[in-house]
Amino acid sequence: MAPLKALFRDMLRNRRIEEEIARRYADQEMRCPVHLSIGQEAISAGVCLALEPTDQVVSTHRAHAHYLSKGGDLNRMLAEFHGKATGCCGGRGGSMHIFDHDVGMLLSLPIVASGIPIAVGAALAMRQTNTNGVAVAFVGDAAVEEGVFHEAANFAALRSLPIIFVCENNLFSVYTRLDDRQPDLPLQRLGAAHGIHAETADGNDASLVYNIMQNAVARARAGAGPSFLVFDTYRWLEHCGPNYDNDIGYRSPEEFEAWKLRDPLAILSEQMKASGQWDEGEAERQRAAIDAEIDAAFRFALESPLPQPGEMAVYA
Amino acid sequence: MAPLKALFRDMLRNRRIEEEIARRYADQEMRCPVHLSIGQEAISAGVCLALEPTDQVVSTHRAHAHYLSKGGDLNRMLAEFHGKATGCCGGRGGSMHIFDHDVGMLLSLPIVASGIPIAVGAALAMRQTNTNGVAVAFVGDAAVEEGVFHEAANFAALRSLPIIFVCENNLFSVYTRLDDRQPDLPLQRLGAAHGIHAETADGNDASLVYNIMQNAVARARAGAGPSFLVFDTYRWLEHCGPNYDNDIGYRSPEEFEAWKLRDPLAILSEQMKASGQWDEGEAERQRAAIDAEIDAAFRFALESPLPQPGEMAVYA
Amino acid sequence: MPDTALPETRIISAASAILEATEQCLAADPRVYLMGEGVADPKGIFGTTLGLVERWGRDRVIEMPVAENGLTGVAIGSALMGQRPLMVHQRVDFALLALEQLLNNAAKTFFVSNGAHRVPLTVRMIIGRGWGQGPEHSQALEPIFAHVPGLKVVMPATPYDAKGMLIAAVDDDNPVIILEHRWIHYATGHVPAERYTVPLSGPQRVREGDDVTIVATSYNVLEAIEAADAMASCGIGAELFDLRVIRPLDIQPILDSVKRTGRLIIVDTGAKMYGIGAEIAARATEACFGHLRAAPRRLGLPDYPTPSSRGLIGTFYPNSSRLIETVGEIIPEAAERLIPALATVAEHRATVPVDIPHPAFRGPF
Amino acid sequence: MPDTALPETRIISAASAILEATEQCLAADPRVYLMGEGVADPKGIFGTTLGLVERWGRDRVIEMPVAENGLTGVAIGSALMGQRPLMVHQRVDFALLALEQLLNNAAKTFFVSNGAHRVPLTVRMIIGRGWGQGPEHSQALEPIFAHVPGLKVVMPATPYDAKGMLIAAVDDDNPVIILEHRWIHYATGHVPAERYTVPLSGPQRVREGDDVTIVATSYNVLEAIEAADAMASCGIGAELFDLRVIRPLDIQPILDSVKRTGRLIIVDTGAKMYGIGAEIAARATEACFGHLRAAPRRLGLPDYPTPSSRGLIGTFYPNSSRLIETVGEIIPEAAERLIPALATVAEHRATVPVDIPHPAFRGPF
Ligand SMILES: Cc1ncc(C[n+]2csc(CCOP(=O)(O)OP(=O)(O)O)c2C)c(N)n1
Ligand SMILES: Cc1ncc(C[n+]2csc(CCOP(=O)(O)OP(=O)(O)O)c2C)c(N)n1
Ligand SMILES: [Mg+2]
Ligand SMILES: [Mg+2]
Repeated sequence: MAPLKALFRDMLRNRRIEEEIARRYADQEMRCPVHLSIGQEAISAGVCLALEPTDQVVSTHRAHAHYLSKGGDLNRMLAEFHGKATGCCGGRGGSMHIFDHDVGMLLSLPIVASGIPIAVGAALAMRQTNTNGVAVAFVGDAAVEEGVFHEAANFAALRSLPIIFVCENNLFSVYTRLDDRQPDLPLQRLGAAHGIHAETADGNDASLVYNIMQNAVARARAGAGPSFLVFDTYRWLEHCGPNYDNDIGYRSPEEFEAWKLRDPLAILSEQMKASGQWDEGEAERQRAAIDAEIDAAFRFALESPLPQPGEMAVYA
Repeated sequence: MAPLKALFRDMLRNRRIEEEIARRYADQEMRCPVHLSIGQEAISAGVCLALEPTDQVVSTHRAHAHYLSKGGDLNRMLAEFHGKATGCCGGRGGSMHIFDHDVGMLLSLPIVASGIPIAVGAALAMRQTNTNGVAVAFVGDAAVEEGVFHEAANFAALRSLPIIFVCENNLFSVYTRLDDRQPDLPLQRLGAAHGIHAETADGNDASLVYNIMQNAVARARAGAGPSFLVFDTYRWLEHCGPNYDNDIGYRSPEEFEAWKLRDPLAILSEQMKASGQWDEGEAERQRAAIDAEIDAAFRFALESPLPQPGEMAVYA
Repeated sequence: MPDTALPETRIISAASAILEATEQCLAADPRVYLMGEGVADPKGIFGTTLGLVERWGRDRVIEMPVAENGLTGVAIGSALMGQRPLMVHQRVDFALLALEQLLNNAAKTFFVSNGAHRVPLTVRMIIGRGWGQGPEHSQALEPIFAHVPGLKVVMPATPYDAKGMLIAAVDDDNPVIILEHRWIHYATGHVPAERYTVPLSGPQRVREGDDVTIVATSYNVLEAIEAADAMASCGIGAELFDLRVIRPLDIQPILDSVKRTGRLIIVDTGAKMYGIGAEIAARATEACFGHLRAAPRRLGLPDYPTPSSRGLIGTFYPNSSRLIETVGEIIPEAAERLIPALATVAEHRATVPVDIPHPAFRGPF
Repeated sequence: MPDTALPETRIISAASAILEATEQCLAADPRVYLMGEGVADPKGIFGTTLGLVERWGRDRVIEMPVAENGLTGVAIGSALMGQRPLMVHQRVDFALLALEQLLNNAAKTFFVSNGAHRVPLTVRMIIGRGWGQGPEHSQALEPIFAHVPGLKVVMPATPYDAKGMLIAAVDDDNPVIILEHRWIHYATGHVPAERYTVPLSGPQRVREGDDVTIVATSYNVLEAIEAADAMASCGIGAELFDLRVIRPLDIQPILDSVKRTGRLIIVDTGAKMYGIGAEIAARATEACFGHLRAAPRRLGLPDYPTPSSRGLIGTFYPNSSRLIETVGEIIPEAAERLIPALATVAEHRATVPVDIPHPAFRGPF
């Protein structure tokens, strides 16, 4: 059974954090690109809550929600966006490089698909060292167009590695639609072609994501090999940055509105109501606590010092 | 109906040429790597005889048979292997770079899979210029492991380009078996995953190869898009060089013998006999003519001058 | 951004100049087509391809899958068949995936084919900088392309050259890599409306002077102009070359200048170590040994990746101040006289944050 | 091939030394594993991995699909988790496909992670030469790797170093690229049987002399030894450095030598233009300006791809003769005295065809 309350808290927190990043972006204190996940929160929640802290996630340019759901530190993340010494990469990476090995966020990388073989390598290492861990590669619907996805998937399948490819299909690569980039076929075919267990599901339904992921994790831990999970979803804001951009003409307002009706938070709260797990007062208290946490984290980031050049070693 | 006599002549000629290359290799006059196709002749024959001279082929390190079947000039090929100024690349390329635009051998490239997108680009150009041509990419069973195969296949499928991927599955990449490199699944899945028409057939049966190819060519010319054709076959000699190498332990003598029994020349001559098209005397005369041609071509190569350094322009 | 405008000219930005060049290339030759991630999207590669798909259609303006290596090969294959692809990467960094195709098939095919084949391919690659881009959206990597025989490698600095060299590249029968700095997009200057070419043949002298020769590429030319002008008002004459073409390298005008000034400074857009400047310094030393009054000096990026934070970026890039300081080091007797020049450029720099190309820039990319 | 043997030593080839190093690395540390196309096949990467899969099994000696980019990423990912992958490419050229992984994820992760991550990856890449390899099986491309901060780049020349530097690379917590010349595989020399390391820290002086400083890498060190010894017998003293480590570059011993000799020649394994030698020449000029008696000179590959034909290859590679001629050019008063040296090396060269590494070589690769 999916832990609805935990999923809801995670998603609400991510939603509020991203909204606050968007709101404050105009302050020009976060001086780096930001790729927000508003509308896609069910996937990071369902995926990461099915993992152990020692399992390793490799993410992309759109990494905030992955990091937070995986147990990431909000202070360190916001400090990184502010270019501060207290950031998870000391300000060196910015929003597209969120590394935090301690919580199992191995890397997030701005080069599309570059992290996919890294995650497979993490899975190989887990196998080689007989830990019972699982690695996850988050990929977009465009990342699977890069050849390196196929190279990594083939090797993962060949060696039955404990890796799960989570494909967040938000239909777009920047402003280019899926059907301008690939023939009209279900994305899961691209995993299946390598003999990988492949499934597609509604990526706005967090409990569904969680259940599918739990199954994939169990398979991986049992040595049954990789999975390729396609979760259909939609990004509400622009590709990069804090704004809505339905006006610029790459997608219709109708499409956007239809997806917005399928708000993952609304879907989950309905499920909670239906199963008697919804408590209005608790939700209110949760939201207030989250807002206080966010406020404190921004204060932390703003008050933290900028890093100083000093010694810039490139070797360990 | 497949033109059995033409196929036979082409295969016999290629067989004799490669045998002669192998025999003379020890003379140390062909001072470059050679990757022979003995045992695989049915594929180049069946594929290239289904093409027009203006159709373009892009080949690999194992290019001799492709070039010759496509109408290549034996003199220019052997001169190239001998490093002579009269070679098809003036001695600059050696055996792994056989370029001859005049006969539709656009490029052959020694980097595995590097030619695949080149062929797709040729197909794109044909489409853009409204010629009714077809492009062919020869690929090995290993080339499809390179990500660039998938990148090229996806684009070809997306734009329904007139390209045929011909996969010569000889079970090996150098000395590494297919099952050490890929999960145990039919190779054609890798084309099918991109929505490409995909078939697998006996690559030692030239008339079958021809018929399948003819169908694929017709599809491509009609605008019905790419095909991915897998032809199972076997390389008789070592990966690179003139020798048999069943003694070094990467494949069993039984496997080799079983494939040798399936000699493409024998299969085709049986078909010719069965359909009353075999003429022993003609075959003898053919062989003699071919041997005379080969002899003359080696003489041409040996007698041709080496190129002189002089001006070595890199720009047109 | 220094403005290279003259009176009575047509002043547009380099971004507009690039768009105009592309439009004119598409109009002039049906073999030309444009391909890249984002060429047909509403942002149009920082505005440099806006409106083209509406005008020329999806077969001339090809929005591509995210597959740089494969599509580079496709472009090369089509070029071998006589087409003239113009490919765009929003960052040089993305082209790292396509180097096998570029350094082998694009660069070598004319040579290997013994002259039978041409690869008339142009690839624009944009060098990122600022707004916290970080280490993998800001690499210049000029030497990677310039080291390999067969490519032409150009780095325009001005709107005039950005247009004229792009058209010349598309006209060229050889593969041309254009390393186009994101910050020159904002530079404005005179650009004729008609179709014209700037030959891909070598450096251009943009300032005259007798005391030191300075060679810069791309955006650093703008920094160097600022430095040269500030130094000129202190009586120090810097002869400034916009290198423009990294390969083939026409070094002669630079050598002639160094023979006169006896001093040379090269400013690299990319990393200093094993950078472009090393070749130029080595060549100048070889050819002008007896004329040199000081060893050639190089500026460039230090020996670590680009950090994202503005706290770390201030010392990362060479700029007009460091250039003036370096002149002071190799002409010690001028050091004191250069103090007002340093003050002038520092004052100007203080008006714009260190991490943005233009005062109006507000992110997000 | 010059033989660096001393009496009473254990003489083996560099290929055997590399095999021995790999065996000892696998034995010493369970985190070490070997991966590459052909590492487990009957030819075992020119004999350098022979027998290892039988001994260490398919999980420590991983035969990989033909997918250089993906598997490089896999190796890096495992290294981030604490493993110590040793990857092999049979040609440098094949690694062109993997540059995004190498130049970004391997090179930058220690820096970007603010020191939290290490990438203890070693990649052997073999530089092809001879037997008609042609343009895409013979590239050295050292500057591509050496230009990017974060990689270590080494080029062993002797069997002793080939073993000791490989072990040091595998022990190193950083990504190390070993550019291993196919022709040094045949070189023989003293190699201790035990596990030892050669620090990845810089050049080694292999000949002493006062007239000219010569810096060479990899196989060219063997050519330069031949040249230096021939010149010594004519009374011209060449101080020869085997550069060994391209990045990080410890230039100090070279500078000290140049200050003494006043003359410098660098021999590049790869292309001369924008090559390794340019950086060394530029650095030496900067540091030794007052001491230089002539401008530093560079030898390297010319400005076109490697042709296959033996008719074209004779003038392609630098060799001991061209090195001696260059010494004659920068020490004009010595030119006449060097004539016997030229004769000696020419005579030796005439005993082996221009396109093979060793008299016993018969092809096919
Ligand atoms: C190799 C490479 N090519 C292009 C880009 C530019 N780019 C950044 S994000 C992106 C779109 C990726 O789409 P997708 O994988 O679906 O992820 P999404 O943004 O939709 O979450 C692109 C093309 C890049 N970062 N890396
Ligand atoms: C990118 C690259 N990696 C590795 C090699 C070395 N190599 C040459 S041929 C070959 C095997 C290719 O196998 P396949 O594609 O099945 O063709 P076959 O030799 O069986 O005809 C390999 C790995 C190469 N040339 N290019
Ligand atoms: Mg997407
Ligand atoms: Mg094969």
